[in-house]
Amino acid sequence: MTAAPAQAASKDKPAPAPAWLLRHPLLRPLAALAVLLLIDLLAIPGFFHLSIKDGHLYGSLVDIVNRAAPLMLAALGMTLVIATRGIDISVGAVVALSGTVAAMLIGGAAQAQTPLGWAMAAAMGAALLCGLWNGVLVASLGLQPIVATLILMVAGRGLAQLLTDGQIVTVYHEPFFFLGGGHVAGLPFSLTVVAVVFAVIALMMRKTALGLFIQAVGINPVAARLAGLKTASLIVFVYVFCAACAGLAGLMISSNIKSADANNAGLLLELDAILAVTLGGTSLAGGKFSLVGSVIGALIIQTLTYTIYALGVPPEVNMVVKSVVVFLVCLSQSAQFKHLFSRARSA
Amino acid sequence: MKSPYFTPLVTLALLLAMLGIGGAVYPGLLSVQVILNLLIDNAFLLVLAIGMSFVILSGGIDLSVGSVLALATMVSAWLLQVAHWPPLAAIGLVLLLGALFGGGMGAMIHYFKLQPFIVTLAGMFLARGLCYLISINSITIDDPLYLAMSQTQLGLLGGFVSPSALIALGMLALAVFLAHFTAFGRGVYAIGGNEQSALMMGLPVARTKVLVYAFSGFCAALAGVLFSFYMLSGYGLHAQGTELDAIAAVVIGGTLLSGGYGYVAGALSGVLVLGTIQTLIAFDGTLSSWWTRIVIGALLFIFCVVQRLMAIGAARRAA
Amino acid sequence: MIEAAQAVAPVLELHGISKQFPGVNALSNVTLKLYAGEVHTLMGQNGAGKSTLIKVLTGVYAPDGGTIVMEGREIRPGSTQDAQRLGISTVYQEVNLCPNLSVAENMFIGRYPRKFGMLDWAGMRARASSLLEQLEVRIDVRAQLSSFPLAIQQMVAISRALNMSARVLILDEPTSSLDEAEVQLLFRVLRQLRDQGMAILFVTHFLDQTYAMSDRITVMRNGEREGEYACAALSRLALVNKMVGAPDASEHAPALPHPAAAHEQPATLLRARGLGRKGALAPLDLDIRAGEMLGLCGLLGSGRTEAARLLFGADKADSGTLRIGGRSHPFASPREAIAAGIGFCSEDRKHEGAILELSVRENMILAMQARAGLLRAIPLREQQALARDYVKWLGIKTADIEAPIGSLSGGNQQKVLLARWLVTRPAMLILDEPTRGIDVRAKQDIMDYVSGLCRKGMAILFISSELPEVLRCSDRLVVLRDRKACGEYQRGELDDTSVLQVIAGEAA
Amino acid sequence: AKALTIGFSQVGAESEWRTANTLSIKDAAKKEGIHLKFADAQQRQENQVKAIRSFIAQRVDVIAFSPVVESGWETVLREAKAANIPVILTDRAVNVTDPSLYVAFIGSDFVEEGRRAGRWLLERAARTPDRTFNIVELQGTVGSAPAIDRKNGFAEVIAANPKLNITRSQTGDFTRAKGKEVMEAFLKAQGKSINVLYAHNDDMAIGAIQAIEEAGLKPGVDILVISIDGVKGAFQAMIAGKMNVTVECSPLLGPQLMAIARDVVAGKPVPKRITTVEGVFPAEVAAKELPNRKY
Ligand SMILES: Nc1ncnc2c1ncn2[C@@H]1O[C@H](COP(=O)(O)OP(=O)(O)OP(=O)(O)O)[C@@H](O)[C@H]1O
Ligand SMILES: Nc1ncnc2c1ncn2[C@@H]1O[C@H](COP(=O)(O)OP(=O)(O)OP(=O)(O)O)[C@@H](O)[C@H]1O
Ligand SMILES: [Mg+2]
Ligand SMILES: [Mg+2]
Repeated sequence: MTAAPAQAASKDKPAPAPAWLLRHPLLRPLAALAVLLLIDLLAIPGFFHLSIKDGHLYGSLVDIVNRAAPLMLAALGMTLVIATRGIDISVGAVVALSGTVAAMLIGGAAQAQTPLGWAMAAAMGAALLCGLWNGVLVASLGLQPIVATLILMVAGRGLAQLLTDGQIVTVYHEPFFFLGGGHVAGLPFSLTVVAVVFAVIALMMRKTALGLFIQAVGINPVAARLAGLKTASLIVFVYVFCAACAGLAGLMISSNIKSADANNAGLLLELDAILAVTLGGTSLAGGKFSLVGSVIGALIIQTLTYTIYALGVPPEVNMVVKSVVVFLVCLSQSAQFKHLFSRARSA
Repeated sequence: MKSPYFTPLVTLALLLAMLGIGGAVYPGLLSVQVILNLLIDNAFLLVLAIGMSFVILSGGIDLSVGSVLALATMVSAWLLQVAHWPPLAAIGLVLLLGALFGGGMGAMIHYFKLQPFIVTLAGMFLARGLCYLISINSITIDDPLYLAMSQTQLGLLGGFVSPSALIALGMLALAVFLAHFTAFGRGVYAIGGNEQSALMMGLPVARTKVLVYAFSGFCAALAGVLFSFYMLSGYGLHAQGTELDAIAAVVIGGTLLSGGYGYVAGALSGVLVLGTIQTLIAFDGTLSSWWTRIVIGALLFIFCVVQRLMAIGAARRAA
Repeated sequence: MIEAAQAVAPVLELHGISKQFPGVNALSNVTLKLYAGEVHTLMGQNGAGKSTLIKVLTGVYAPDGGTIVMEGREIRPGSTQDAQRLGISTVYQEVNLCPNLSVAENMFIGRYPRKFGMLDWAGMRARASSLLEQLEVRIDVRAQLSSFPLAIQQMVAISRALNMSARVLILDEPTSSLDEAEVQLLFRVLRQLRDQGMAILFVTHFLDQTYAMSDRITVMRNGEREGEYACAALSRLALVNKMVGAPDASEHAPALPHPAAAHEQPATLLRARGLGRKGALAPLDLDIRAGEMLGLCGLLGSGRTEAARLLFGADKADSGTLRIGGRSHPFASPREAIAAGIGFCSEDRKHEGAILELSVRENMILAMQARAGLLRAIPLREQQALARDYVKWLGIKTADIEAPIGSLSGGNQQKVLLARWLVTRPAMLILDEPTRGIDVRAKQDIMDYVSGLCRKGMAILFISSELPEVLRCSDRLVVLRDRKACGEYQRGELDDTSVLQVIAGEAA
Repeated sequence: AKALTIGFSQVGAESEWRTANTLSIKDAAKKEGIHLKFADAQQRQENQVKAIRSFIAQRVDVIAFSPVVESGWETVLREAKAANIPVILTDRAVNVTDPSLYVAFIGSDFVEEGRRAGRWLLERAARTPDRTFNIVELQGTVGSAPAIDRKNGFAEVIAANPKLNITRSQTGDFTRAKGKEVMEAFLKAQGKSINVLYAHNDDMAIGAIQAIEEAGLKPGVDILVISIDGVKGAFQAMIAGKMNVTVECSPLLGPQLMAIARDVVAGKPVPKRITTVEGVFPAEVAAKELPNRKY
């Protein structure tokens, strides 16, 4: 019951008393991120060093946000799905599919076969169709979200491979690289994309009743229906939105590596996205959610990955380190654990 | 969703239909041995799904089972081949460790009010990571008991089954007993139905929840032992992504992921459905890698949708 | 009797119990004594702290201060399990059972009968049936709990508690969803238990029930113990005054703004013909006029809720027609009904009403926002103003309009849900047990307010298990029996006794 | 005569290399008029075992497969032997106590590939005897046979020259995206001190090359790029001067497999181990070689 205040509500809280600040649900994910960055600061020389290279910012921090961009997008989409008590495990497959569609249409020459805009639109269209498919299976047929999206998780990647005959499609059309590798005002363009998506959805939460409706459907679907909500359409919408985010992430990933790798693009991205959402303080039981939290969660994950690389951790130890950190971050978020800890200290 | 009693029957009927159609299209599919192979090849998955059933019925989820399985193969291989333990002692220790691993996660989930998904996901990384700490190579097992378990063929209905398949079926019987005839099992259902109410009714929620994850860990370790009978090796890359198969099997078997509704026995039908889909594809033998995926997806889709429609229809008729 | 009881030591004593929630002093320094062989009633307005006291007593919450003494020994129940082990058996205010399990299991969970180390299913069912039989509930105990209406679930919860060989029995508003006959049955059983020496703590908002059952009354107000009285020595008026505080309690429960009466326009607003659903309700003809309050009455399970759900489109009718304001409306969903100006306040607030983690404000404006549509968000300021107004008018006791509704007391949650529909200003409002769990004072205010709306032109379909209330308020009465309408009466045609005969099917 | 039926269990379609491998086998079968039963195991050993069991049930003439891992094949191979179906391994060997469980193994030697990559670097280093080389390594999937063997082979050879040091080694999961991501981190951590990149496959190398370019360095010049597989992309990179050498690991096993399958069924003796002919292609020959590449 100590859930995040609704987006709209938090605005009108009285002046931020320190106690209120300390109880803020985003405090703990932020603290976890700060601790990770602190470790980096101490252990990795030059970690915070930023320089200007070719007119844009260059450094570890830039890498982290740039790499985290697709994950942030996927996590934003996943947040809404999870808020309705659903789950979407087809995110990785949609990533592969959209990247592939775009790369196939653009083709392997410096000149695009299909105009770039059309190719991207087609890729997003494919992603939206995937979302619609998931949404209809969940909302209209009442399949359980995990099986409904499992179908696409298995088949989606297959479709992508079918398009490419299992080959990696390398793209040579320069403008395509802007999405994942370009820079605006010295910052990675991908960050701008995430910011825009975030702004749009945050604005929707504030200016429309979407947030309220999604939470209501997630917490008590029966009561929500009796109160007159279009529960089915809402559910379809969140899956479509999630797929759109995944589609955009797919374009970003394939633009960044200048190729579409149907078999590996976005592999296990759904797990990372769900992890990011939960690290950000949103409960998988649905209801209250925090978009900012999910973004922070994604940053935590990417910072951790980057730290592991930069510290020179041997690859066979990667997983153990990752798991220990996830455990610690979780525990740091647990009020019960803090209780135990403070009791132990006072004793 | 109101008729959980019905779903397993639908699943079974659909399964038979699927095998029937498959048999008509692919000669040789309907042989006794092919059917028994479903059991032999999926014994470990069945055991995983049994443990997973309890977790899901209690309203949780356990993503670590695939990795714990791999860890169990790795630890048993190491104990046998490097530390030269007697096989039964090694098996005993592995099962114990599995239960402890699961129980530890359960305790974190319950006492620190953490989300099962995230804790078991971290558990999944941890177990796989521990495999690599033991060795990144696969370790071949040549212990005579393991060899015997691996190669013994017990005649049945003109075909044969492996001891592992029987162990898995035994486990299923035990699990059905646990779920329906013990206070523990009913407690699991109650917690899945409404944890708050279960607490108010005075159920030992803490103990039950920790035990559920311990049981799942135990099942994962047992599945690991069966897997090492099957593969005669310990390897950190074994059974990647199997947790998803186990979850899918449980859900296809008619258990609701939100907890409280379903049957443990449904796990068997779920596992057989997944196994049958694979067998059909192997018998077809013309599908490329991507078509394999698409066809698996399509079969899953048809299966789930028909299952759902029939359940809706049945609920209508009952009303 | 009271003197006799006083001579012996109490079974259970609470001393100086305090409990705080963020922003609320739910209990401060509360003292309570329970004696064997006595029914002790706890009374107080909504949010006075009754349920919290019970939860502290049974180990759900840890008290911030104070001691609990049972038979001379201090106890500290850390969980409901502890409390049960100590011999305290409880029925909580909201039905706390597992919807997915069978009725029989819900009654025996945690203490299953065993045979050869296995659960004895057959024995369990037999005993469950016979226990329910005591309360004259005859149902298939193998069926899932969720397939039964709230009232039956409540009966199951009660028989679960009766079944324990407990020393102390606590019942928090057990009668709120029961009708007269069930209440009498329950009381018969309670008296038996009392005579066997059980100490019974009972919470209700019905004065009649209080006087029918209790030996002693403790009145609570604002988290404090106002006083303890022998039942016989306290008049009803005095009791109400003690609950409300000073006679001029206007600042606690400000009077509702009374909508002015509109000129009567007896146009038929809703006309149902042959509306029915297989297995739920036989085809029903119903007319409701604007400005009319139509009462639906019948026994438990007579189909009142089903009728309401069909009218609202919560369940889809499989026969018949529905016309509203002259237009045909085959409602496929509540949404369409709401668009046509109907509101429906469900009887099951936990499952069909409250969205627990959302705030009071959000719960209140949900239906209004749904009607306005996704895109036309009601400005936050307007929402807050509305919420504050209704909190004031309905006397909702909450720390803040941004507090989650789950942190409110049961009666206050009910008021919020009522407000959800009132803010939509519907042409017709279906109220299914709208005053469940609401205290005497507020009940009067709310019914007056609703009558006022009605006079102003709103049509109201009123369902309540409290026959006097229905009789008093309704302009017209439709009686249901066995899921079929069996009579229609104008105001004044029936009185307290004849209505019972009609309902039971004894009248001609 | 009745057409020969071969049951082939493939690992999956995880890389271009694997796809080329599959294609080669399918084409060869078609050309030879052999009936091919193909099963994709999606990277899972248990699926391969299942597929082999179904081949046995269908009584194919020959079973061939690319094992996901070396160990764990005893039981099912015994079943195949009991059913008198000869087994041919491709691409990777298996670890069994009874070598008669399979008739032949066609494939590459991953350790040797690692050694070749190492030898190329040794020669290159010999040109500038005073210079030390800091090497970063992009490993394949942790625990997979090619990753382990290519690492060991390479390490074994470069141990001969103390001026060659592997300073960092991290897994890139055989993919472009991971290769790029890991290389980015390496570059930030070590900057200009990296002299050589050794990647366990071409895909990771191609990803890493992008990272090197984005860091403002010249791949192939500032940092030597060595990788394994020899896919087309690698040749194109070499022609552009961004990669220095790729060690071939040929996926084109189809024709050989079909020929041996025929021999086995005909009862002719076949060699137990058939190593495919594989080259080392430095950048100098890339332009000439590219037109000959089939994958
Ligand atoms: N979990 C909680 N968190 C915050 N406040 C709470 C919580 N539970 C109860 N309260 C507050 O404590 C006060 C007492 O509530 P309680 O439920 O005991 O009232 P009650 O006397 O049972 O009322 P009712 O007659 O409506 O059931 C109320 O103001 C309520 O808002
Ligand atoms: N005493 C009883 N014994 C057996 N079944 C009952 C009893 N009372 C109700 N039921 C069941 O209740 C269901 C009908 O409930 P419904 O919600 O229509 O009742 P209602 O008229 O709205 O009464 P209430 O609102 O008081 O629950 C039926 O399924 C019926 O079997
Ligand atoms: Mg109460
Ligand atoms: Mg009712």
